[in-house]
Amino acid sequence: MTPDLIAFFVLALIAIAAALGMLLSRNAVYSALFLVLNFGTVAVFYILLDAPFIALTQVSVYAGAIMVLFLFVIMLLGTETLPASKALPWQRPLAFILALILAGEAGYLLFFRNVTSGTIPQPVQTFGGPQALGQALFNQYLLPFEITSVLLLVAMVGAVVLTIKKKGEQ
Amino acid sequence: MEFILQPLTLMTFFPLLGVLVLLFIPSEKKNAMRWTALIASLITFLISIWVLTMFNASNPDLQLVAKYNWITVAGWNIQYYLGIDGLSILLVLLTTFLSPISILSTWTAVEERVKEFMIFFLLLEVGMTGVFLAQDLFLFYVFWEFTLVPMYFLIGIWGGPRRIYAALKFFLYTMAGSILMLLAILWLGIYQGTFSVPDLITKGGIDPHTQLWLFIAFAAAFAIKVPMWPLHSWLPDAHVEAPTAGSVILAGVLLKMGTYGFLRFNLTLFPQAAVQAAPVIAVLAVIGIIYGAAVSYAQADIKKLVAYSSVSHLGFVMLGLFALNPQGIQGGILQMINHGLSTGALFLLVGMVYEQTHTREFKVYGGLWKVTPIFGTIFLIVSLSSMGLPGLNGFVGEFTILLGTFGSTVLHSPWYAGLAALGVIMAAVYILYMFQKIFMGPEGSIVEEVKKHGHALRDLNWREIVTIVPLLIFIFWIGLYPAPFFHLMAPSVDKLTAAFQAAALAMR
Amino acid sequence: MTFFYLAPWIVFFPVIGLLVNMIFGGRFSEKVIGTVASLASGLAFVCSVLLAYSLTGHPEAFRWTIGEWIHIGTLQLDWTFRVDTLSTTMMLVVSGVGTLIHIYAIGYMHEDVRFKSDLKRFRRFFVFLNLFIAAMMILVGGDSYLMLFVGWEGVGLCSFLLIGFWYEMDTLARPSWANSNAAKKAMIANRIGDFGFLIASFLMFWAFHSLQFDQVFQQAPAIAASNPGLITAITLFLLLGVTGKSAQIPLFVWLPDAMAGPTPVSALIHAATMVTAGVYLIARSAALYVTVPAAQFIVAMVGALTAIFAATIAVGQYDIKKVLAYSTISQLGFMVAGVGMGAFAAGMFHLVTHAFFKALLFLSAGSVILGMERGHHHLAHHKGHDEHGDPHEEVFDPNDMRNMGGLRKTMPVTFWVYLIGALALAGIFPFAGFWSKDEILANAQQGGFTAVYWLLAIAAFFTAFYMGRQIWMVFFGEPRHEAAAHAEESPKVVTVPLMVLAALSVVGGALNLPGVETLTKWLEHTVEFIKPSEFIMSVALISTALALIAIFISWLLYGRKPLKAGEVDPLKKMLGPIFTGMERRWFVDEGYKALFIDRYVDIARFTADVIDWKFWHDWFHEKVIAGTYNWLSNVMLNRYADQRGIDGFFNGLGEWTKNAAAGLRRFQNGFVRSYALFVLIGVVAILGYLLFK
Amino acid sequence: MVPVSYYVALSAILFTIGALGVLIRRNPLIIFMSIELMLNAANLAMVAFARIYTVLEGQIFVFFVMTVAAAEVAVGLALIVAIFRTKHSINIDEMNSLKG
Repeated sequence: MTPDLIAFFVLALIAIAAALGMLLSRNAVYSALFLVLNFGTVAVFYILLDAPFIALTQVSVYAGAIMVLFLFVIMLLGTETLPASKALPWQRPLAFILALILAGEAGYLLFFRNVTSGTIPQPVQTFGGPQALGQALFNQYLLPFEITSVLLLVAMVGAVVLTIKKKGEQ
Repeated sequence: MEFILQPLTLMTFFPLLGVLVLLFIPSEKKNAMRWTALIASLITFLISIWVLTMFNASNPDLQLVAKYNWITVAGWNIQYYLGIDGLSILLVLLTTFLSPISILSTWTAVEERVKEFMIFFLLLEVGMTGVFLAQDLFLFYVFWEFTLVPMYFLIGIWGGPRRIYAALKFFLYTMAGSILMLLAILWLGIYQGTFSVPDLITKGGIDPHTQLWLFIAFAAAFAIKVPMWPLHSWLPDAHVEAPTAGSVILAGVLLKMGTYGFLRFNLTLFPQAAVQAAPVIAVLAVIGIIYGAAVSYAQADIKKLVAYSSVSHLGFVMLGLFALNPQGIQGGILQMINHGLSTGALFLLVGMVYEQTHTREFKVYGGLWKVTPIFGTIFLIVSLSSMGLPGLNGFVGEFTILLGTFGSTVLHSPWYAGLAALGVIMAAVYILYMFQKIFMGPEGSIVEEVKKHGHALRDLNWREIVTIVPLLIFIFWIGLYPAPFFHLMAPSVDKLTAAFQAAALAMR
Repeated sequence: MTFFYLAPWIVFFPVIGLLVNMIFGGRFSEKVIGTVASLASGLAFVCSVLLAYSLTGHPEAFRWTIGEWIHIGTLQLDWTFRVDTLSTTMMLVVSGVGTLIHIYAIGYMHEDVRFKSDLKRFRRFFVFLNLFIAAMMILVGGDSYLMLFVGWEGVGLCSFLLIGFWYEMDTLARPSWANSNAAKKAMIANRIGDFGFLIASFLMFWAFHSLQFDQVFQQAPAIAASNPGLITAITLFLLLGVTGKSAQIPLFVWLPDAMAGPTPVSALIHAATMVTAGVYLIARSAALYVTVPAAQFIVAMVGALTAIFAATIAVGQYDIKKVLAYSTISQLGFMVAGVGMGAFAAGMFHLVTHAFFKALLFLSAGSVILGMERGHHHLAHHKGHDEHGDPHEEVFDPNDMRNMGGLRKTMPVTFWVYLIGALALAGIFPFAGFWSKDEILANAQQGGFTAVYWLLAIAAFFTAFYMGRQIWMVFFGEPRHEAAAHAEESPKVVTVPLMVLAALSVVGGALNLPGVETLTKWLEHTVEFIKPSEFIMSVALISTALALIAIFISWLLYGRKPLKAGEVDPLKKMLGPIFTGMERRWFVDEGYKALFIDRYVDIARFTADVIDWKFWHDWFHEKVIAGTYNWLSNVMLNRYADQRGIDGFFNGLGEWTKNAAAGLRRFQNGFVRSYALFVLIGVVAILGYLLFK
Repeated sequence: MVPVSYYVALSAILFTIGALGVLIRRNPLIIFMSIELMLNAANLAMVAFARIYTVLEGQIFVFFVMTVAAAEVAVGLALIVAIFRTKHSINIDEMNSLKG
């Protein structure tokens, strides 16, 4: 057990625990906070995987912006908890069974098909740094990059249109 | 980028930009929509002026060509092929010119579903421009059918009380004719190996018998659209039920698609068949002239009168085209423009008064000249233009057509022109009848009727004057100095008639 | 020094005048509007004078092109003005008489009872008058048949507009369709003539390959030699045009109705200028007519028959303007007969003098009508206050000669000028009409047109008779209506033009005195076929004698024992039904209505309602096309083919689909979560398949 | 050095938890969070694969996924707010008007 591995397992446990916490919390605010924790740990994994730029983006965009937005909406609507429902009685057990099958399939794929065997070459120093990513984004992937900007604009307009209050409505 | 910057492509599809903008305008901002549509069509008009400046009038061939392969499956070679020449340039200009005017005329007339109206209208403009520019038969057919849809909705949604019936009738009649044309187009594509019109012309070599069948198939589509007697029975319904702007475009441009089709396809692709069929077409045209004029006179509804007068006027156009000599064809093309201007203006004016009175029955009108002097004077000028008074546009067209027909070596008889000239007298009868019943005589009951509803009958306002004055300018211009118009079309028409001389020689 | 460059200005000035009045007229007073219009016409007259002056030193035709018009292949038409002796003669008449009438109209329109100080109407009147001058100038100044035709139809339009000037009322200011009907009738009758003109121009173009005067005339002799029928056809179709515009048989019926227009219009358009356009056309086409004597004979006969036919009708009229209208038709018959016989100078001469004296007569008649109206108005004001609100309760026709009488005393100036005009018209020595009418008669006798000669001579007899009758009835005797007793003389602006015209009617004969023949020599430069006419004493004596006898008879009947109010016309007592025929215009209008107009309306109605709508639109479309389609789809297919085979199969398929859908429908429960569940099932299944395949 | 396959396994676990969240929770906000979790899991796998094959495209793709996720959250939350305004509830089980 290398310190590396120990750190990984600790962090992995925290991530899974946080995910389960999000899943099981009754209160949506707790869910959101658990999710922030999960995102944080995932960001650490990114650093370990030589993706520092993505890691920082993860923290600022997901853990920062998106989750704050979630919290805003939760507070705004004030419906942190929901009453129990009688609808779809077979939904829950079926979901658990399916989830188990899915996890099983994934495990089978990983550990019996051996998809990731072999030595992993050490990447160059700058791999995953902002400079390398920037080079790729602004040269090879310029058009998709520009399209994302349009996408964001459309999303923004869409959000405004959906939530705007028309004159005369209360 | 290169594709869209072709002048002709840009002109054809520019209204789509207006459609795009319209989609984003909230539906309660009606004025913004009207302005958007107006500006889009005005810019299209400016583009067409730009095209005109680039157009070389002394060149008889296609110009500013935009040509790309479109569908090249299974040995078919369908092209995106736009081009303009002397036969089409005036009609294109007419289309882009009438569109903003029609939009302006709907300013207060259309209050419901403004966005949809404007979108359909701009789509219609795309289709019409495309029809006049397409040089590939398949592309032409696509544009041709495409114009049906917006017009169907324009009549069917914003029309009068029997709009559904009229819209359906319009659609079905036109479709029925087009199907035969589609068959002929497919025949040409399969057996001649190309859909491109210039290629088909240079290739030639269809034997006269087949030519005649193909001619008839094309003629079926176009004759219904024109409409030639006796296929006109959809026209009064469509015109009476259509909203004003729809009538203007229907009379001004859509009917011209039929005559243009004869000119562009029937005459150029099947010259021998055209020579053979000319007497038959001419007889139908003459009957149409006289029949239309007689029937117009007996109408009790103003719009119906104008609608039937179109049958008469387009009879003149057809007669001129099938005189197959320069005078006849040039007169025919000019008369297409004239009819678009005069009858378009008449529909506009009728629409303007209808907007206030909500009736078009002659019997309630009378003496309006005193109440609305500007309206009366403009109506008079337009009526006279429609009647063919010398010095106004209608005369130049009618005279050259009749002159050409009279001396046509293909028709070879003065009787066609002689009988058609009776139409000139009959035009005076129904036009003067119309003018008299609306504007002269004692004040009609409608004046009091309108007063009862609060407002007195008003004269034209500034917007309406702005709508109609451009038409008046052209009415006078063509009447007094038609030379620029003839210059634009002369080389192409000469080229066309030279082909007929060859065809006539070949038949001997 | 020549002024030929002024040629287009004869049109431009009136156009500028009408534009000024149209655009700025709203701010002008009556006087200013009238002055602008008169000035425009006057400047055109000045131009015409300068053009005529230029021609004295340069008698060949001068052509001035201002722009291209229609150029297609061999068809080459331009906007070209032609200044030659014939066209300037017409220009002088049109603008000269026109200007006088403009001035007269300023006074007349103000006085008209129907006017009621409506400034817009006043302006509109002068705009139309200027438009007329412009169109008439195009007609006479054009260098091709087609440009002539532009003016030809243009004056027709002005005629329509001005006849229908009071479009909402009749001559007695009652609401009515009468005036607009008259206007429409005039235009349509003219259009029938124009049809002839158009056909003639087509024939001409394909024979000569040109419509330009010089080119046509040059080729005429050659073509007449090879194909005389063609030229005959051209000339006869032109004649149809002439009968429309110059109101000859058979298209004359519109002119009497045209009297519905204001009196200055009757004088200018329907007496002096527009209606003579036909005469001008024949004179202009002299080169064509002289090549085909048969056509010449027909033209002369049409003219002569019209002259006598209209003259007989004039005898039986009571409306002062109607008498003059039929007289105009009759005199136009003289001119047409004259130019038809090849006596172009004589025809044109009569045209000019007739313009003077007939304009004079009409304008004086207008003055009489105004006087009567003033009298009537005066009366209505003095007659008690109860009917003050409606002075027209009793229908009073100021045009009716039976209401007049004795006006000699109340309207002396009008009387004298009227008398001059009447004598000129009757052809009494030495007034203008004597010389010109005599020249036509002399030519008829000399040229061997005996029938024409006698017809015209008898027509001249009738002319003198009905003018005598009119003078006695209007100006002599006792007033037959109180309005006539209270009639007042017209103001200066009305009477001064009358005096000018009267002077011209007296001395107009000097234009072409026998032996001097100024006009003939002047026209010779243009019309090469003018025969030098001689003065034949016997003809002059016979016609003068006939005129004097006629006047004597009219004195016997109307002057010696003046008509009393309500008394029947003495001629009616003598002639009975013949007089009724004259009075009712020989029932020509009724005949035309029954034969042509009603038939056309019937045919149009029948075509529109029955053939087009009931049969073609409703029956054919609904029953045949739509009905057959429905029948095929419903009855045939549904009952036989469909229900057995295809239907069975498709019904089964339909049932199955329906049942399957009902089962599957349960999955569509609307809960997003369960949809997601199904998605996951799919994911698991696909993944499983990929793993274990 | 941690075997990269572990990361992939972790990603699979997180993804399953996310999927479960979508299926069993009725609060649309939590469903949304679960979706975000699934996206994150996918991102993690992608970064891991990028590390295995030392190609940058994996990370680039993650970058785009984040952008799309941001856009999706913006629109999605707006939709929830709009729905709440009209129905005064965000219970996902009450939104079954598309029932067949």
